Amino acid sequence: MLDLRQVTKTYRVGAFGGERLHAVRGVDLAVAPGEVVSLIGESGSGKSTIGKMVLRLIAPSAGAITFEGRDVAAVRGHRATKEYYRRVQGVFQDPFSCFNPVFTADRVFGLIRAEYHRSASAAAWRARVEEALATVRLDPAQVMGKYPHQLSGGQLQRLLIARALLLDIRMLVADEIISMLDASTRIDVLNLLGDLKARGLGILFITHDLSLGNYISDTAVILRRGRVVEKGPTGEVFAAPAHPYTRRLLSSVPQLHTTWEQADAALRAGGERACPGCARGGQPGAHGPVELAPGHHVGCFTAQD
Amino acid sequence: MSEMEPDVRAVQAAEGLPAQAGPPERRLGESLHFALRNPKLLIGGGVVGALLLTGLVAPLFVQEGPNVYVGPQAQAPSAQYWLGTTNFGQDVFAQFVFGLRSTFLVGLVGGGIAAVVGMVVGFTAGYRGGLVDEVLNMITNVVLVLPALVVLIIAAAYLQARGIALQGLFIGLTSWPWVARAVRAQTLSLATRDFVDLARLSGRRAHSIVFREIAPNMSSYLFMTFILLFGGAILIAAGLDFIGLGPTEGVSLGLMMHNAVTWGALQLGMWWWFVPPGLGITAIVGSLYIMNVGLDEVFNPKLREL
Amino acid sequence: TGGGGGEGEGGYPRAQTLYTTGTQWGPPANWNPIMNWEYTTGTVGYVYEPLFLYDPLAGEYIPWLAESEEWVDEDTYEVTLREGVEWSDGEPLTAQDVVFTYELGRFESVPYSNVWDWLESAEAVDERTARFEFETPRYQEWAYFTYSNPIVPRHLWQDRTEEEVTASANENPVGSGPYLYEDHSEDRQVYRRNPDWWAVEALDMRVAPEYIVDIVNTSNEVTQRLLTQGEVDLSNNFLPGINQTIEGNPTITSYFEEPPYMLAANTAWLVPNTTREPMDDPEFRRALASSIDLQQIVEGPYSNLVEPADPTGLLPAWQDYVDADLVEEHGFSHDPQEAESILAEAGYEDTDGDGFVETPDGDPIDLTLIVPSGWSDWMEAARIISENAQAVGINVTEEFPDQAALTDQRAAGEFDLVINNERQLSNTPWTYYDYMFRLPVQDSQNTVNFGRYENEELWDLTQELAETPVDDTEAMRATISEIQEIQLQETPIIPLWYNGLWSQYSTQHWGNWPSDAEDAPHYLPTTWRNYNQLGAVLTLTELEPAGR
Amino acid sequence: MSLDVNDLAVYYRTLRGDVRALDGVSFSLADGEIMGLAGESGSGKSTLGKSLIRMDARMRHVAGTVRLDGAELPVADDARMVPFRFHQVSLVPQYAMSALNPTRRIGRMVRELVRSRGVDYAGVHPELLRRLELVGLDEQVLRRYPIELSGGMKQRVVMVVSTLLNPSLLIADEVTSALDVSTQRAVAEALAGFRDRGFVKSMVFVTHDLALVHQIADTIMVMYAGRPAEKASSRTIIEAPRHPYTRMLISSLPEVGVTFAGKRLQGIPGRPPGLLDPPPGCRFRDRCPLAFDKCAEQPPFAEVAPGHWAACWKAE
Amino acid sequence: MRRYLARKILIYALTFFVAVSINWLIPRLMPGDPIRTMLSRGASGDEASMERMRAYYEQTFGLDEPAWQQYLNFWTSLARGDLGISVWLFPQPVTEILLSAVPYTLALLLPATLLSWVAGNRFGAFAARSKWLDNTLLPLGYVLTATPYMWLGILLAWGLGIVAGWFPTAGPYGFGSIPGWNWPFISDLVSHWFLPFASLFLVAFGGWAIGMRNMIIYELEAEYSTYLEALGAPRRLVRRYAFRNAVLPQLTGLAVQLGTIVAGALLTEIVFAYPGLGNLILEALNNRDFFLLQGAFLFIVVGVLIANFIVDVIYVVVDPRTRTQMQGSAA
Ligand SMILES: Nc1ncnc2c1ncn2[C@@H]1O[C@H](COP(=O)(O)OP(=O)(O)OP(=O)(O)O)[C@@H](O)[C@H]1O
Ligand SMILES: Nc1ncnc2c1ncn2[C@@H]1O[C@H](COP(=O)(O)OP(=O)(O)OP(=O)(O)O)[C@@H](O)[C@H]1O
Ligand SMILES: [Mg+2]
Ligand SMILES: [Mg+2]
Repeated sequence: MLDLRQVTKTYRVGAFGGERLHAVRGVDLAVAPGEVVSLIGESGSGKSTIGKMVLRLIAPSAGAITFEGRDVAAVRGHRATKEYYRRVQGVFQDPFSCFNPVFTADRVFGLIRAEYHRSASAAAWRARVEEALATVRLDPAQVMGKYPHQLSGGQLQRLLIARALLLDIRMLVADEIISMLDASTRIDVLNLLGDLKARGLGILFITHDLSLGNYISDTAVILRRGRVVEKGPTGEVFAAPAHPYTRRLLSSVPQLHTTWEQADAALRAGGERACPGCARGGQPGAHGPVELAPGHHVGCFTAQD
Repeated sequence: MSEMEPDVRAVQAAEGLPAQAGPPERRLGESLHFALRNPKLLIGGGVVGALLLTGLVAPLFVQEGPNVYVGPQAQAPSAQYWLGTTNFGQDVFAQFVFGLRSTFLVGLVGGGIAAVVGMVVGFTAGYRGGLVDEVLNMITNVVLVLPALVVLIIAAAYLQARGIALQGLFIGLTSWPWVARAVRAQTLSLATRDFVDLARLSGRRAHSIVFREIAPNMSSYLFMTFILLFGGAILIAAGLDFIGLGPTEGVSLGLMMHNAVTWGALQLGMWWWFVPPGLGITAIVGSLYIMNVGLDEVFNPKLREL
Repeated sequence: TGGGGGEGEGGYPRAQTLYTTGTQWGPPANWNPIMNWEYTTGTVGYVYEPLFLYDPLAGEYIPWLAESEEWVDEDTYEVTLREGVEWSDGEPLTAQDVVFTYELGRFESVPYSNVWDWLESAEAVDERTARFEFETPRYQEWAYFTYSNPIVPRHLWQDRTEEEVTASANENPVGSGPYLYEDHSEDRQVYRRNPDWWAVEALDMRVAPEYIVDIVNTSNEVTQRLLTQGEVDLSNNFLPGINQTIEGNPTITSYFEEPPYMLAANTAWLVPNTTREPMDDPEFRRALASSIDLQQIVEGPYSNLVEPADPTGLLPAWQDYVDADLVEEHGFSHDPQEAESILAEAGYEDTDGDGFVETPDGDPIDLTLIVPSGWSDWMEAARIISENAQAVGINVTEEFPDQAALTDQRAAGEFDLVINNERQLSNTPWTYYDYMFRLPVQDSQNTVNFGRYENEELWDLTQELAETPVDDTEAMRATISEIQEIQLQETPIIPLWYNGLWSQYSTQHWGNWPSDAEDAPHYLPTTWRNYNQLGAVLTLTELEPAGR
Repeated sequence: MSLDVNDLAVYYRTLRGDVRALDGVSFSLADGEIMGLAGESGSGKSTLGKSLIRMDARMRHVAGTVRLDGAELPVADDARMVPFRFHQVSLVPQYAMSALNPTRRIGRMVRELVRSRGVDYAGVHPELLRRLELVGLDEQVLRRYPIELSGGMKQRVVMVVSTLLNPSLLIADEVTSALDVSTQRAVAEALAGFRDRGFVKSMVFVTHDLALVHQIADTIMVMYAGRPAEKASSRTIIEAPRHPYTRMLISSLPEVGVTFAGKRLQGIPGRPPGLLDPPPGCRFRDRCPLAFDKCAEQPPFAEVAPGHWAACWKAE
Repeated sequence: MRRYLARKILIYALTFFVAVSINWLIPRLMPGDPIRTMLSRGASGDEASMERMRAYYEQTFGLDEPAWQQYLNFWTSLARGDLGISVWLFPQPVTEILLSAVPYTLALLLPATLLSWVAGNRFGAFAARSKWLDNTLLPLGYVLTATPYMWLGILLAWGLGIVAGWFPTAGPYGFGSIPGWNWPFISDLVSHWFLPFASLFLVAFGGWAIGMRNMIIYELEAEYSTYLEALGAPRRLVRRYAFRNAVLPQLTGLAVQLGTIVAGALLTEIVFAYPGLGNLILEALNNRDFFLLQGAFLFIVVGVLIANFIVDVIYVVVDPRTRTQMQGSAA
């Protein structure tokens, strides 16, 4: 459904755009209907950039993004853009900043109505909204007419998802949607994503928290400095991380029943293995994605690029 | 003239701040609560309001125009002529109230136009970015370094007949750059907020994003900007009036001051002719500034004192 | 109090220094006596001198560099110089210098170049005598030239190009007069007494102040402060309310002790554009003239610092030429009823009932009186005039365009009514008639006849007057009466009031100022450009340090 | 016993009344103890932290005492607290990223700060360098401006600065929340290292991430709605929590390996009560599956086992 | 840094170009004929000779050439530092006139601007968050900034000059003084300078004080201040740090304000008959002296540009943030 091919994004930074920052480099990935793809990486690895490119908030510097076979870059003009957004929507990291603080929170629905459902009667619209709220398990009475600051992060985050559901979406980009939430709310939102996936939505789930990526995703994509270093079915990547970077990352994740020392010990026990990709025909430190197992790729790149 | 200094202050203050200070807690009600308890706002607003009211209402009770010779010449204030009379026997009080009116008008027109131009330029530059931003920045810089008074002097001379509104227009057209800068900075920071992206995801067009999403977030700030521009315009107008480039018709406080000075009011000890207009201007502008700080404290929870 | 400054070392001694102001509007920049619109205060009078002075108060020519003059015949004029006059560099001043000065008029950019339109030749007969041959002797104008144009030293000027003559600053001026250029800065200029001035010996005359410091004008307000603080001795500024100061402050005086306090310097006129309806109608102009309450202007904005003008517009100095009978018969004065009846008779009636009359053809009349913005006394006067005119049903409104814009409109004849006072006091009323009636009317009327009034007869009479010898006062009077007869009936231009020769002096440091008192000097107390030639320089010879 | 907090109550003054952000908190901290302070957002963690070092203008000390190393901490008196700050109690703030003056070089700031507290800078300078090195920073950072450092670097600089005078108590408020996993680990381990080396005697480590805090903390105190819910050793809290809130919290944490498809985790239904006018009794009552009548009465924060405190009637 | 400066210089150059072009244009759009204005000051007004003189002087000033030619001429002579000849003060070169006026303007402007900025900032910082000062002295600041320059100037002139007699009220030095490097003259100079300086200073002072007060309150609430306080740093240190940051926007404010401060100086000059650019501009305008107007304008624009540039550079030096951004250290 969604396909990214050799997508690259270069920012101009520094004194008056004099320097280039390669935020995303040659990323390939695909999201199928009913699939959750987790994009995992450190801060600054280019996760949000990819999400924004998919949402057409920024344009890729190179490469192609196709959605349902159509090149996203070819979507031009107000109408076409609106049509695209009817299918592809996003939810962002900071629910508080997603709401315009001077308006009530349900204005996000109003916007959708104004742009997409102008003709819907008030009652029909209300029903629709209530249905969407029900899907995200929110009580309309609790959230309608309230200002963003009167609602909790979890409620806001769910409102945003409900908002996306008002459209006929096929694809949801969820950018760190849980990192600001409390542990208990967090799990609720994650469960909600799981339910959506069950309804056939494709989800691009962006996170730096590996344990969360693992909880709902089907495919995990590990990003490092804008490059995909490992990509594969979640279970495989987590159980047997191939790339040293993935392994180190995993060992840093605080886990309830494993201390860091234990994790380190486990890592050492596994030996300082080199990237299996290198053995499979790549030059160490300089090979692109190499397939280890069906659908499980690993790539390694020299430090500076 | 030219005393727009405090404006800049506000700009800077705002630049240092998140556009909307803090998560708004019950904004309206709370703002009102603080507004009603903020002495600066109350005093400033009170003085401005009283003067405005005087300017609006009192002329209705003045039988003759402000320039008509109604009484004895150079009379000190008395029961009949509250503020005395001019050298020619014009009623200073009548001139003062009509002058208040024009002074407010200049402030309104000048401040209004500067606010509109500054905001349009600032919003466009801030939201569009890129080349548009560069070009607008350049224009802003040019207007900024051209000393407004000098441009105005020349412009004033160019106009054959100068009304108060026209004077306001010209003042407005030269005093917007700092607003543009400030609004641009604010817009830049607001445009990175997620709700702007979300509005785009909702299929909103650029202009409605600017005016319906971004601008409302700066409304208190924009209002404060306008107040400062208002005061600035009044001072600029007074400066122009003073050097004889004021409106060729009607009265304004600046013109009164100019007349008082040229007609030797000080020399003749006619303080009642010279003092009220200057005091009027100072009171209006000063109160506006005080009000502004009050507003700042109301809108910005960080500055509130409990 | 406060910083008259500089006493003692490093300053000009207060008791020997005269501080003047009122003439110079910008930094002193030009000492070129030929550029008579530009030279700084005192360039002519203090440094350069004319052949004669003309004293308008006494109505006589005072031989100055010249000892005597003579019309040898109708077309030939001879002037004899005094003996022993020297330039300040020690060279003698000779007839060659006089001839040279007039020969400079061959340059078109010299203001008196038009002299060669009717002058045939100029030659030096001997060291002290210069002879001028005329094609058409315009006696009045020539007399004007003899006192208003200063003589310049040939030995220093003869090699100058036109540009150097008419476009150079002539720093370090070398003249023959009572003062030497001493110093100048942005806002002042200083003269020092010339110890070798010819008049000390020839006329036993001395200028009293050792130094003259002329202060560049700024605002009235500043001048008033300076005067109050005793920093200025002579101010030639129009200072509203000065009457009260004069009344209240014993150290500040003026020519007259009572209204109008000041001598008259020029007439302010209301100029109707006679090419436009209904200003082309003498009856209408007359009605307008009668509607104006000059007393209101004089008492209002001017607080009696000026006097209403005579219906002929001639200055008090020319009182002799005013034909009282004619004025009695044809003159006008403020009389609203009269104005209304003139209008009614001439067919101006309010047909549409808006309170204002229409033309006999029924066209509405809507006139604008323009006065430069910022000229507050005139602005007030214009307000009064409009009110007066409206009171008799003539719809006049005042407008205050920028001065330069007004000048453009005035020159192009694109106005209804304008106030003007361009011509100053001079030796002859001819200058006024030239101003009023000059023909032909050009596309652009820059200095005269702004109303574009065309009357061949009056212009012929004016020229006749020009060619009347200045000492033939009878003939002059006759011609002037003829002019006045037509003028009073036609009222092509309406005299309003006499602008004062604004002069207020402080007696703190200098005394014996001109005044109309018996024992006081009767000279013009002014430093205005071209007024030194009208005898103002003599004022300096009469001053006495205060407390003496 | 290095820190002893007894029945501390601190309210925020607001227009609508007092927000009872801290309402009867008692606990103690042993020498060398790192106590993790966990709980939902708004439960009063930061308020507790601030109360121990510097209350802001809106905070009002209502009741309770704090003793540090046997001496009373005058928490309510800003002026009297000054001598204790930095020397006895120190803080690594939640906003460590912006805690450094942007226009001063770090070295100069430290020098001026240290001197202003009456300490000879030359004396502590070598120690400063040593500790910077310890957290992986070189001397260079002292010559840098804050903006030239990454978030993790700034965080570590603040850590070093705050502990420079070897305070007995260090409050570290959400110091790792904004960092990614690898940096998070480095910072957390560095903090623990400071305690091990005796730079600080004891530490309160505020976080909402239980998984993280149990990595370095000896004990964990879970707060709920302005009150402590449970305190015990880390291990006990993770493996044998007694308070229902703690239990539910822990069970909602996904771990690597747990998947949605495999085992659907549950959150805690409902929201914590508003602190403006909190309900009487146990504040968790509304959300608690075990709630019963007695919960209308506020349960004491009682020691239910040695070193294990809980505020629940059913915790026995 | 170098790139940054190069870029800034480019922007300034462009600004300069545009400003100068506007500057050339504006007076030419005004009504009025400078030559006629010049000649009409003369007493004689013979129409015929007047016409001849007009033609002559028009040619002298190059005003008979087509506009584009005048524009080109303007730039070429500008390149030679030649601003033409004044019409009003004919035949003085504009450059000379300006050079003798500029020192006076600078003598007022520089000290008044810098001192008011420094003093206003200090006072504002001092008054911030002190209830007592905030409620007593600061309103005075508001009133001061709200006072029209000329009004305050005239009040000072009459109060301290005429009534009290402490200060002279007009001119740069006593009209009887002879300039020289001696004490009496210098004290004379200073006593004349004081009142205009004071009126400029007071108005500006109020503005900066209030600005600083508002800014520093924000800074005292900033997190780095809280941190310092939490570590028990004395109030003095906290304020000093806050001050440093609050001063930065004030610095930008200074740049933004320069144009208007100049205007204030012009008005003050007029009130105190101080022979700087203010009086010159006004008279040049009244006399339609294109060349002098242009020149004065140019001086001011260049002055403001230079001052802005200096402020920009200072800003870069004192605020490390700008520098880092310039080096583009990302992430
Ligand atoms: N508008 C921009 N201009 C310049 N650089 C940018 C811009 N947006 C992002 N970057 C840079 O691109 C890189 C990738 O940023 P991105 O936001 O995609 O990272 P991320 O993986 O989402 O990180 P985080 O977990 O912190 O959100 C970073 O180095 C960032 O600094
Ligand atoms: N300045 C304030 N004014 C009023 N109420 C406040 C203020 N600061 C905090 N509160 C309230 O006090 C309670 C405790 O806040 P605190 O910041 O201590 O929570 P926290 O546990 O640190 O949360 P987080 O994990 O979000 O940092 C909250 O209900 C909060 O709304
Ligand atoms: Mg991101
Ligand atoms: Mg907190």
